[in-house]
Amino acid sequence: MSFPLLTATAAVPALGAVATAAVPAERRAAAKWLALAVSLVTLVLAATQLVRFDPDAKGPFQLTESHAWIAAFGVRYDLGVDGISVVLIGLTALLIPFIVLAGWHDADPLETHSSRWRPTQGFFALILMVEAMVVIAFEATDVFLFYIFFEAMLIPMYFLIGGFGDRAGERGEAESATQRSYAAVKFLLYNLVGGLIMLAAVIGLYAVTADQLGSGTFSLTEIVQARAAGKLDFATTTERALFLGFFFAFAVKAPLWPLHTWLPNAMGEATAPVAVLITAVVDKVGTFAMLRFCLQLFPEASKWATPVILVLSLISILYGALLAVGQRDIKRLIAYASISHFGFIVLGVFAMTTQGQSGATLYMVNHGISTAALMLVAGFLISRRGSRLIADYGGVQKVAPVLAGTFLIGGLATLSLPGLAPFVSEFLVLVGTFSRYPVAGAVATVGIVLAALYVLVLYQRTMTGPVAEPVREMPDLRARELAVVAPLIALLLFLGVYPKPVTQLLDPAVAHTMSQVHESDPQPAVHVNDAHVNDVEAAK
Amino acid sequence: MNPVNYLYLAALLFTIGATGVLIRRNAIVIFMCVELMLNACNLAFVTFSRMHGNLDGQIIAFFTMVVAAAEVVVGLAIIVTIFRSRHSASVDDAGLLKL
Amino acid sequence: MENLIGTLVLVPLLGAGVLLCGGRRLDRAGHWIGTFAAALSFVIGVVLFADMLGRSGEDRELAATVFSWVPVGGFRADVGFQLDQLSMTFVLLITGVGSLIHLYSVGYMAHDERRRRFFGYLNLFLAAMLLLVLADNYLLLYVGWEGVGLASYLLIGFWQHKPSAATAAKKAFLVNRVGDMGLSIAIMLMFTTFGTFAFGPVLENADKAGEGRLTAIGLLLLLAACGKSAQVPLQSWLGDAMEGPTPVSALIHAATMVTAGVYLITRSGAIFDGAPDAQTAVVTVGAVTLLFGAIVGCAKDDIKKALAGSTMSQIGYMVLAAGLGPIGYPFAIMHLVTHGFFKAGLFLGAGSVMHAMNDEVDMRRYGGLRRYMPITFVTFGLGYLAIIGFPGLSGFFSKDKIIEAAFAKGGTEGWILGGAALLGAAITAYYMTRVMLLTFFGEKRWQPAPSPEEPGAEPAAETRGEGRMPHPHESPKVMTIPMIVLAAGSVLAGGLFSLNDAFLTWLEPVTGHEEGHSPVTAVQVTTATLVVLFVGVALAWAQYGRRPVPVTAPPGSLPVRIARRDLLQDDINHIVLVRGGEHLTRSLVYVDHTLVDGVVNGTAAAVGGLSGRMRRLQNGFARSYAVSMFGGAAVLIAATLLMRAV
Amino acid sequence: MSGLAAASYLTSTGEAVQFWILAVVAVAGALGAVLMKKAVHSALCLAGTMIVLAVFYLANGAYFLGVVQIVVYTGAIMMLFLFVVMLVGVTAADSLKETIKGQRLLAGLCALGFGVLLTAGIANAALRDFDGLGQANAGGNVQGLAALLFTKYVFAFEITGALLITAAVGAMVLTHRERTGPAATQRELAERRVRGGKQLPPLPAPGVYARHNAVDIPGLLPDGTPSELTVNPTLRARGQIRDVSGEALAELAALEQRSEDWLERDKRRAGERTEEGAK
Repeated sequence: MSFPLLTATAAVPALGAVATAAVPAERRAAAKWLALAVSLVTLVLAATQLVRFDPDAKGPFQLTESHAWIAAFGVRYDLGVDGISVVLIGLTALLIPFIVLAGWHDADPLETHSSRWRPTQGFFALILMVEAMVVIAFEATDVFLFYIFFEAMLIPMYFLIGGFGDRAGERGEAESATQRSYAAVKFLLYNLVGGLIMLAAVIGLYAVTADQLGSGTFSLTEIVQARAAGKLDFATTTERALFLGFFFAFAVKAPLWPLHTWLPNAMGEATAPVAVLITAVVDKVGTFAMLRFCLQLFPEASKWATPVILVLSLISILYGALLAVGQRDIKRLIAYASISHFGFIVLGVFAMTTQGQSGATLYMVNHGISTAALMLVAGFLISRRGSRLIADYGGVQKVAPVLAGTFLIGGLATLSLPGLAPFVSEFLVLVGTFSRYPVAGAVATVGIVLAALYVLVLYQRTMTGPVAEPVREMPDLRARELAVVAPLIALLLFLGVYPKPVTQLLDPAVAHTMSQVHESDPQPAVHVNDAHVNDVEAAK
Repeated sequence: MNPVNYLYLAALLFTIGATGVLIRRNAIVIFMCVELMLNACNLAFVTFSRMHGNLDGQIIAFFTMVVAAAEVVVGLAIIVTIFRSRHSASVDDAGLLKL
Repeated sequence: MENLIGTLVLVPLLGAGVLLCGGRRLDRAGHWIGTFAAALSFVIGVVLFADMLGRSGEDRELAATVFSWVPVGGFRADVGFQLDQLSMTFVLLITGVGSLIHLYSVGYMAHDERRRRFFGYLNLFLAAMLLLVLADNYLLLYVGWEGVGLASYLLIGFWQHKPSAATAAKKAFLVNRVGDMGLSIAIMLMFTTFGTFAFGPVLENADKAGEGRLTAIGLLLLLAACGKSAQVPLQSWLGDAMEGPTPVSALIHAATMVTAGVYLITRSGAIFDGAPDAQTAVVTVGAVTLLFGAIVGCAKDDIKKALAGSTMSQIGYMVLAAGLGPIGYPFAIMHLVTHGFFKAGLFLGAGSVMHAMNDEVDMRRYGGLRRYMPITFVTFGLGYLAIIGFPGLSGFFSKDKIIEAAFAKGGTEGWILGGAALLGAAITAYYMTRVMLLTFFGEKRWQPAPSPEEPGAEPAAETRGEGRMPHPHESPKVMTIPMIVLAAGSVLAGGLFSLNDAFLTWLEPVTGHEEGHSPVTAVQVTTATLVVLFVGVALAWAQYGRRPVPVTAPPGSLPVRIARRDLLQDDINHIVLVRGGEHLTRSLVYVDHTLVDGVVNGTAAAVGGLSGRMRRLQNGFARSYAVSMFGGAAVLIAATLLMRAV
Repeated sequence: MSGLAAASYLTSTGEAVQFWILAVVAVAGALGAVLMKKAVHSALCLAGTMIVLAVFYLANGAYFLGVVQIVVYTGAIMMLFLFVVMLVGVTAADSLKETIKGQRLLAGLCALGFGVLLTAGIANAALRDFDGLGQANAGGNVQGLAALLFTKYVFAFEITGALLITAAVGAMVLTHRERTGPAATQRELAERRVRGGKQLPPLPAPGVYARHNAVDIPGLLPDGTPSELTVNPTLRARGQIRDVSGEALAELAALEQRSEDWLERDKRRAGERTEEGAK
């Protein structure tokens, strides 16, 4: 058999994590470099996936690997990628090196710590572990396999949130520690509850398949084929129940209003890189899973639930944005902004149009990059001042112009300014939604005004105006930090101008999903038979 | 008479023994009640072996006795030790299970 | 030639990139790089113009699809350019005026240590604006649309250390965003209606779509135009935008960006023609704004704010014209161009005055400057004559045509619009004369230089002396030359354009043109215009020319005070939007914290309490555990028996 | 009782009689074991029950088990119990008063339910046909057992052996007290006693004069009150002390009286008194 690329992509960071954790206590620097190297190797592997992935190939999944695992329950070790997952794997592998680099000093021991202090190694090992789990969750085409890693992710995340916070500023170390643990526990509980409900649904799925196919299976492809062949046929209520079970878990992870309250705490208390890890990498699994599992396993139920979900996502969009405006804490503000963006993603997924879904997937990528840029710069800012309160800053632009500039660009990306990547995806989502649900589309558009509001308010209060006393001596971005931010910004610009490489990977997968839910784009009211579109095709 | 009565008797004895375990506080007495329960089981086994016309039931009863012997030895040793340390054989005093 | 179109946008974009990423080592040469980029694009524009003139009227349009931008399913957005007469006009205006203002800024910003970045932003603006007018589909236009918004945000807030500037910038961007929302929804609607949003197919097939959809699209486009062109009700940002450096006000908030709305409406003419209601809305907005702006202009003592008000009202004229349909399009554009010249000239003049007066902006503290700065006086004066529509100067031709067209709309509507336009002309004459008199005539009313924290004071003041009496001096060549050129433009442009309707024939292939049958003859209109013009001037003279002007503004009657407060626009916004918004967000934050979160924490607490009670069962007595064991055994037996039974 | 093997098997009348009598005894013994206040008594009751069970084994054709029951259980294990009881103290008569709230009630309920269910279970198991141990015991019960034990159950047998060893060792380990440090020398002990203010000389012997010398009679102090020290603590604990101080004093008084009379001491003394009074 050929080289198991998918397994390797997940295994490398996993082993790397173990190796990093094993580095002796006093050789911290070595651990950091090791982690960085591992993440880069993973990036190379992910890139190889992207290269070897053939958009036009037949069949839903490529680079598949399949081994029997728990024969008794028909659980298989099935891996495979479609356009969507391969792109998201690419995103994950891309972001981790930056996260590692950005978190270079976040886990350094304080003067008070002994030289035996190990958490530095732990920090990087945990990050790599999360990467491994996320990657395999993206690759798994076996529901049970996916579920396991979907849940297992929580463990390293729990320790990352609860164990490592910003260097305490005004609030004493003890106080921030309690805050951290509260956030971590909240994160864990929310996601565990979601996960358990999903587990019930997973078992239910197995029961149904076992009942109707004779031998129960968790394999996505098998189930989909069986449904297509008419061998498998859910009762309406059963399908809806199972769908809700799955969707709940993903909605918690995504997070969708009103299951969102864990995110601000988690992102607020965790260090900036970990916050990026949460919102840009881990949460993507939720929205991705909606697209892959909810829609493909339960098309009818998805359509049934669409109206409610659309309303919820609209609420998320506006609610998140409004709360972002009301925040006093930079990181919490970004967190609420993310909630609003996740609203857009879910909206696009359930708009059931090509534009909506590829927009949503593209949105996952772009939101990952833009939030990473904004959040990491914010992290650098906070690390300089030791406070997360917006009110503690002002006039930074005067003393640290580069920092301010990058921060502004990150912010502009967040408010999806045309020319930067998020605009494309956001507009696609809006168009996709609008073409099927005009009202929803129009309401969602209000979100872009609110986005402008919270971003600009944040920028104005922190960066402009007279220089606040505490920031007078603030240094500008250092080389390492610039090395983190610059590539991200370059990527934002590139994908904003030329997103085609990504979209052409996505399109077939999205088309496949659409065919799964038996949906097709609504036709325009006026049939345009113009030369323009044709010569565009000629040009392509 | 039908030998099944032996079984009823066994059940009765077992229940009595169990009740004893529950209501007595003296560890030794509790132990005796346990023995009583074991014996009740043995009676049942023996009766069963008669019922099925083979000796396996008796063998089991035999093993039960052996195990009971071992158990008693260890158990009494424990009681003695506890008594030494806290001058009481009441199980309620050994409240180490308390939170 | 097609490839040149791309470079037209690319050159300033590269300039911006170089300047912004270049770092401090470019500080010395930065401004020249920027100016060069602008000039280069102007040259390219001229080349293309020459090439275009070389071809006959119909096949003058050039199209170039550079690459496919966002291809998703049926959704195709391309980066493609389309250069027709309309775009060409804008290209020349933008690059021409742009280059001049770059040149001017070299002098004006000479003392600012962040001059390099300033020029970077200016180039960025040029690129975005060119993209806006060259795009061949609405989505790309939207990119340029927001691009200019960004540039204007950056430039208004260029002196970010001034909270007022930062706030003004934010306000401008937000208000524009509201308009952009309209534009994006319009694009979506186009997509659902036509399956594409490229100009060609959409406009050709506009008539196929029902009037309802067209009206919707039209109104949304109008919203966008209102945002960008500071039309009522989204006008409030323009006044504050004057916080930016004066060249910015000249280029962005007078000559080019604010006219983008007019471009949008003219470009989408086909849609509006199919939607009379939308057109009515457009003309209404135009008429209201032209009066609104004019009134505000009368009340302001801040020279730039006064000019801003006038800009508003002039754009009102254009929108009004554009709303009239094919009758008005050419004149809208024509007025746009002439206005570009004279208003830019006026702003540069104002800048030059401020430059000379230690950045004093209060006209009541000027006076008698004509002797000290003759060139500024002359150029400004020419601009003044042009804007009030003095016969023979450009404003006269363009505005006159618009008023005619307004009457030509016919019916009561025509009378109302025409009347409004005439009234506007009168007020224009009044407030411009006021500005002129206060600034250049009368006796000196100079004051020591203002302290920097006074709004409108620019940081250059810090670099120059504090509290000294200003000693007005003529600005350096690099600043006066652009003023002279623009003055020349504002004098001649109108005449050239109307020479046997050159402009009309030039634009006709794009916008189309039809002669409206006006109830009044052109001659009557002209005479009426001249009459109201002189009335306005006379009033102003009577009020400010003859008797001395108090240095501190008199309290004034209620209407005056209202007008000073921009007709309460901000107060209304504040009460309705800001306050409401704040309350909304605050209450939502509360809700999120107590309700949504509270439910969860409540459940957690309940579970905790329950387990606390359950804990009591664990009394630590082996015997009570034994009881439960025994009970369990009993239950098991019961269960087995039951299973056997059934 | 063996021999005939058939469906719906009935025992001989003799066995029936024996059963009904002994069953009562067994139950009584069991109840006694549970309810007796003193551990010793419960132990004895239990022993009784076990002997009855042994008889039942024999009756059921489990001759070997019957014997083992008597020898091992009643003989060894119960004796072990008795030892421990003695060790812990016979006197420890724990009150049957319940301390845990509701324990009695719950226990009663559970026991009742359990018993009823169990009986019901046996009842509806419908155990009609007994094929007795005829063939099984044909070659002799012990041989039969041995055959099984050393073939089919040999491993279990071995393992139980191991179990027993382990148990024995475990018991030793548990009860064995490791001596830490050297044993106290004579002198140290003496010093400790002095410091502890204990009784230094040997304890006084029990008994009163030559009249009583039984160990359970405390010696009397000069004032005639009995001295606890003279009686050994076990007896004291058991309360088996015969206090004779009262009658002893009475007898003493009587004796002196008699001797006085015999010497007629008081008259003469009275006479002397009068004479002195006359002078």
